[in-house]
Amino acid sequence: MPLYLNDDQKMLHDSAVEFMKGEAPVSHMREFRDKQCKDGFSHALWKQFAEMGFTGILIGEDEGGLGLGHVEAGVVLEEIGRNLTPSPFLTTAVAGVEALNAGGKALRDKYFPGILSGDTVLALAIDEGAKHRPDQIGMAATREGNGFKLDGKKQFVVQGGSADMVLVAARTSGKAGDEKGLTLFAVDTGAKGVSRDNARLVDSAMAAHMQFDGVLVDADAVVGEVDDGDAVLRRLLNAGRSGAAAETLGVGSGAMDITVDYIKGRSQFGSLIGSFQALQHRISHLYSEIEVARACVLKAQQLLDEGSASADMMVSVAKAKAGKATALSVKEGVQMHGGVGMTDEYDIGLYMKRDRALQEFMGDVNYHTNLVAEMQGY
Amino acid sequence: MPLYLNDDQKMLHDSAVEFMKGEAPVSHMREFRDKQCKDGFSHALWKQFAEMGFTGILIGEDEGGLGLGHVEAGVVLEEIGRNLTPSPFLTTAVAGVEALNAGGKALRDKYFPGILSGDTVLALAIDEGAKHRPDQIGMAATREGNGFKLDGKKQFVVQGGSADMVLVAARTSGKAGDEKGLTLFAVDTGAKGVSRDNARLVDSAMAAHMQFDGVLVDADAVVGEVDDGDAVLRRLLNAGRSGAAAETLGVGSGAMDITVDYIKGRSQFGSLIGSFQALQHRISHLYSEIEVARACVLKAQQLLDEGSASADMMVSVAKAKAGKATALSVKEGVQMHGGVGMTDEYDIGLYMKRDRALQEFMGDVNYHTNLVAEMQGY
Amino acid sequence: MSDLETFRAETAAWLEANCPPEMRQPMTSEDDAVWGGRNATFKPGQKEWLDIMAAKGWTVPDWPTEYGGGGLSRAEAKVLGQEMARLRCRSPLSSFGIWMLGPALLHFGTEAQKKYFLPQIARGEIRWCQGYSEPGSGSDLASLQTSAIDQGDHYLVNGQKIWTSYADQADWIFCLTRTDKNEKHKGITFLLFDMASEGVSTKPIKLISGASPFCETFFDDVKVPKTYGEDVSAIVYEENKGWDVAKYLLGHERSMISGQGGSAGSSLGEKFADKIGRDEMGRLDDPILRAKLADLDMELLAFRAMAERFGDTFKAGLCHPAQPNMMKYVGTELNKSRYELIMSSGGSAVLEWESDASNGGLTARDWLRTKANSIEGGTSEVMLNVISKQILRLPGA
Amino acid sequence: MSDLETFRAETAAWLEANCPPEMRQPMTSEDDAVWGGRNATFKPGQKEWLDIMAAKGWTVPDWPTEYGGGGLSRAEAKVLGQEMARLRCRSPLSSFGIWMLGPALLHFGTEAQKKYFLPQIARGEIRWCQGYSEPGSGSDLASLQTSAIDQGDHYLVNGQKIWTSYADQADWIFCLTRTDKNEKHKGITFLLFDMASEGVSTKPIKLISGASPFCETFFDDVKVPKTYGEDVSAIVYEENKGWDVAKYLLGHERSMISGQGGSAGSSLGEKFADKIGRDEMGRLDDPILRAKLADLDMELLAFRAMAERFGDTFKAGLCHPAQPNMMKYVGTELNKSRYELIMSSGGSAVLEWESDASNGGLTARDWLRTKANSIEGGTSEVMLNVISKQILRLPGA
Repeated sequence: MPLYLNDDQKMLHDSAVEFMKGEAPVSHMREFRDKQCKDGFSHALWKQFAEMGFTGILIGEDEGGLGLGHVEAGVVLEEIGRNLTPSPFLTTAVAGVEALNAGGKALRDKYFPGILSGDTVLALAIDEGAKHRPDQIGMAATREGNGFKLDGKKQFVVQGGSADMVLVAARTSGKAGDEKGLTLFAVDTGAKGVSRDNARLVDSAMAAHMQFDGVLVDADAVVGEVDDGDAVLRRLLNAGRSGAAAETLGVGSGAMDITVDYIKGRSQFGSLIGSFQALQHRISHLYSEIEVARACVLKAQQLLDEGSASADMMVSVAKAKAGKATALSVKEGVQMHGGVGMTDEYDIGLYMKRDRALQEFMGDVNYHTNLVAEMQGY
Repeated sequence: MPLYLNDDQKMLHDSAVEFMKGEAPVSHMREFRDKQCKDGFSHALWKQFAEMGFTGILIGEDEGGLGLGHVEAGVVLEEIGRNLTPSPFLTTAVAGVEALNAGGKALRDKYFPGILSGDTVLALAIDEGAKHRPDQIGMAATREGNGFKLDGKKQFVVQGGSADMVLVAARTSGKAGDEKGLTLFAVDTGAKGVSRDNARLVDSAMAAHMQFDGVLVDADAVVGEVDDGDAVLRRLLNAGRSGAAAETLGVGSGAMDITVDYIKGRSQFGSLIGSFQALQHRISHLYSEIEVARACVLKAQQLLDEGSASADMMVSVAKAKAGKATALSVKEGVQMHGGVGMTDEYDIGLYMKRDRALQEFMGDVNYHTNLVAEMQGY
Repeated sequence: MSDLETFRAETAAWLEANCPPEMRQPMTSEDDAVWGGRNATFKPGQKEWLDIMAAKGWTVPDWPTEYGGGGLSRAEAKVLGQEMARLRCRSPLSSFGIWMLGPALLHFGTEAQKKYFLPQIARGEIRWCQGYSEPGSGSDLASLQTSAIDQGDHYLVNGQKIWTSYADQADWIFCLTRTDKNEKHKGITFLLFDMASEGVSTKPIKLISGASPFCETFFDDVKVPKTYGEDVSAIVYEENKGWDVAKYLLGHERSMISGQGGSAGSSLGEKFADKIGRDEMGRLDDPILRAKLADLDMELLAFRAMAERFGDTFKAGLCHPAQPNMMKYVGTELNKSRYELIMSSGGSAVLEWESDASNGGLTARDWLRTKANSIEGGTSEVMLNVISKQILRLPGA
Repeated sequence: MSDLETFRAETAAWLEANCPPEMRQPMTSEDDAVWGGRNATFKPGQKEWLDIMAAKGWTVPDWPTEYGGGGLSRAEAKVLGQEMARLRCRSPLSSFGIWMLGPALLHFGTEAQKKYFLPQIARGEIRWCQGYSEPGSGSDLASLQTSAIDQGDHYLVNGQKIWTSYADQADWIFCLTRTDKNEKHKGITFLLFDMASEGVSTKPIKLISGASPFCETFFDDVKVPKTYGEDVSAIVYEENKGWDVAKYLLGHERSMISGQGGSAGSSLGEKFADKIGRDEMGRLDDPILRAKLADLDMELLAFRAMAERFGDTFKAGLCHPAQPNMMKYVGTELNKSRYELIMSSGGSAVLEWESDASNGGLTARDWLRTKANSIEGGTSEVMLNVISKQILRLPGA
């Protein structure tokens, strides 16, 4: 498969570009931020995502979706990133659906219709500390009757406050650090014992601290295998990470574009600052970094779609490289904007904030760079 | 004490500048390289070092030396670095003398006269692998009669081939990795069982692989305490490391200067390349790095001279920062010279080679950066 | 005991006796800084501390006593600073008058100006703001357009400034104006005038950190008298020589800002190791982050040595006059890197923007604030240009 | 089985049957490369392998058969390359004729030139060198001064080239000359002539790696006939249009060089972990070096994806025409970083320059060699200029 979008993907790309630019540009994000929206995103927009078919990209055709793959999800996510569009797309329609695809039919029947119609929102309850450490999950799920009882806390549950269901990774056996013993649960947020403490983040998205106090769930709530949730968790993580990489790439790419435009128009010392060679070299270097990141992201998605064994490695490369390139993009962006880059009036600062939140989501550059070393065996 | 050279040190600096530029500039190094000199340095020049008093800088006045400190040694070493002067100064008159200053009077009486006259050369036998790991010394020294028997191998013994005596760190008890149990020995290279395999390095300096096969030494050969050589070894290492940092700084500073000169004279596209802003910013950044490195090196030497407890930390900072700045200097130097930077005819490539060897000597940037973290407790 | 040690002991005793207990608590927010001025509001202890220090001249300890200063030698002033830090006494007064205008007046002012303005500054009676940047002139400050037209006994000032720190709360402004349109650097005049003058208006600028410390400031036919009272000129130095004053102040500002990177008290790695956790070997349990923290800690220690060397050589007149530009460049870039690692180390907890747990997003807001370090007071690019030109003497720089 | 799979099977069988065993050993030194030419010397198996491959047209598999090529499709040529790599068959011929002049002739040459020169190249009979750079014109190649003055039936060539690869061993040169002094880019002509001509001399340049792959080349009243034989022009394309040919070749060269960073087969960290040792947790026992290796391995994998994407989009005509410049920039800088870490990982052992243990300083010499990556074929600075101008369309670039 050549490493560029095929004609169908290109068409999807064009419609995602048009849709996001038209319906959810940066001004849309500002609007929802400024009205201190408690969910941090527009439910009406989420409905429009559904109408466009975006929410069903990873849902099989026989189940009413488009039956497409991670490349296509990435096409949408890159535009979400470029426009800083607030949306539960990544947690719901990408990572969430990917996990449910590995679950039973009952779960899919329960949640897919709402996702396809743009009514249902999912969130991911993985992290337990301030850093992403899925191998250190310690939250307890003990057998109780026909099902399980969940006790513990989760952090950084993005969209957790507005989610209808959260996918919760917990231990049904073993202890933090053990490879086996994890189980993934689909927990309705209305269940007794679930409490959510919503916090607005630097990029104005909402994330919840969630607490589970003796929350009872049926055996049906298990996604994948009991004590062997590693496989489904990895699918969820790979989808979430490659998706986050694509969104990050959109942020970095968008920040670069507005910076290039800015330096083409701003004069100092009688010249356009874009004509200063020092800036030219720095932004040309940035261009190169963004191009490399784009190649990694697409490669990771293609490998995921192929079910390749090397997908894990490339997903970490993509998340790390997209994070590195985009951190550079927003840093250079603000600096090259100068004083106005520090103002809320200009968009570049919003890109910096969005990047910061995405860096932490599903493992940062350091985490994934370390995974690359570990996967290589050193 | 203010962090700049006092008047006496400034005078020493001026005479070191004049001496090295006059007697041992880069052409001197080329001469000894091209004749494939087996020692890699000029014994006549070493005599001149002695006449200048340089070899006695760290030797007490009552023992015929100048009774000065590490700041003064660094002043000479920076000029050695700037001129790529081949010389056993660092191993003999800095690290070697520093160790002997912690040893008994008999040892000092034995070696100092030859050092003061420029007849004696010392070398340091510390490393046992390809990387500097003094905490992993495993070479065995077992008690035998009134003295010890040494068995083992040492690597990267700079000037080992021409040295009259080597300072050998070995284990009199414990095992590799233990803090206690090290002892430092002064071993004459003529002793039975000592063999040396000399190798020319990338910078045309000579270093030996040394083997010790049942080498018998008296108890008198012990420098410092038996089983407790840690203290004297640390003195030796601190002197060697801060000295190497000063020499590295000279290399980086010299490389920067010739590069600045070069770009002021070379035209491309109808302009002097030194007028291109991208190059200006890069070399101004380099200037800043070199200035910071200079401050660290001087600070480390002052702290050593004061006997301060924070000297260890600053020595590692100095070796790391000087290494980082100088690596940048030679990299930018070759690149800014363009094609001619790749030729043997121009000096910049020689600075790159010298830097490479100095990076490895007494621990590289990575090693010392890690030490900083360890000393800070993480 | 040396004189200095005697001074140290006496100073410590005096501080212990006179500093109100509230003023020895760590500051918890920007509000805890005292800026003085005509409309100043004070929290408990602040006014008392300001007045008692001002009476001793210790709001500006090394200014001459005749201008409201403490008349201390540089060494004594340093000791005072050290003792205040040791006893955790807060600074009694934050003031652009002290940091910026005062040094300019001490260097360029007439005796009448010094006598009139400096004591007001020392006592925190007048809060000053700085009118330098304009929308069209950022790094190229000398291209400023705000005009001051000579009308005999007064100037008529028209134009717009930007990045005026706390202009909406300031009493007076020291302002660069254009008095000659045919010259660039030689057509600028350094004017002092009252922000309450008719025709002055301000509009706060909202920053990405959420704060609004800066304003846009508009001058619409503002009449600035040429002298205040009998003989206090509104112009510092001479007409059309304001650029000399500005340059002096920029150098002064850069050498002040240049210390930023070194302000880090303790090792970042040490601070975060327990929070993030340690691996089986006792190392901070995020190997790549640990490597970056180690490198940063090394750089911070290196910069601390550089700051010491800069301070020593600067005082002794031994450093290159353009060296403050290098310090500003290195220090601000380092501080930005430092905050990037603080954010990485803090993880998702420091992403919170409003929560109590995050102290209202303090870390994230501080992080965003550092991005201005390499822009304000001369961008990093301008610093590198200056090094190229003045230190390395590169062609065409 | 698809046609391509049939081709693969047949190719593999043919290679197994025909490739001499010596030619299936890994190369151990630069001498193992076969460059051909009038004065070629061969080691056992080399001549046999060259002849048998040339006879099949497989020294240049995708050139047309009428010019000595194999006439393979791009897909078939790729399969041939894959099978040769799999079976460890050495390349039969290294040649600037194949890499540089051939593509230029295929694009710009007359039918007579193609018929005359290309088969000689394919058979390795003539070894070519490239006469581009001059002492005064490095990055600014078009400022070249070597003159070719029209003398009716011949040109008189005078001047000096530098960085002429293996000029001392080459038979012919393709050379940029100035035929119009009043023009810059439009006064350059691309000339082909024999290095055995009277007035041509060469002098090897000793490099920091100790090797001398490049020469200075001097032309002292060299007579270059306008045609060889009846109708084979010595000029490629037209007089004063040599810059078009040069630009085409530079682009071609950059897209060839651009793959370098990706050439790393295996993980550096994996390679060095056992050599350096592992800590109690099984990690490479040099935490900061490990972090740098991890970052590099990540970057190498990233660049491998980029190289794949570049190849795919290039072939499909989907990438920006200036994209090879980006690839060259990233690939060469990455390769330099890679060798820096190879040196760090090797420690003092790889500092040795002449010893047997270090294989004659092979690693150190290779490391130094990489420093030219970002200079030759257009410096990194020129690449960044091109990206600024042609891709980002920045003003004044």
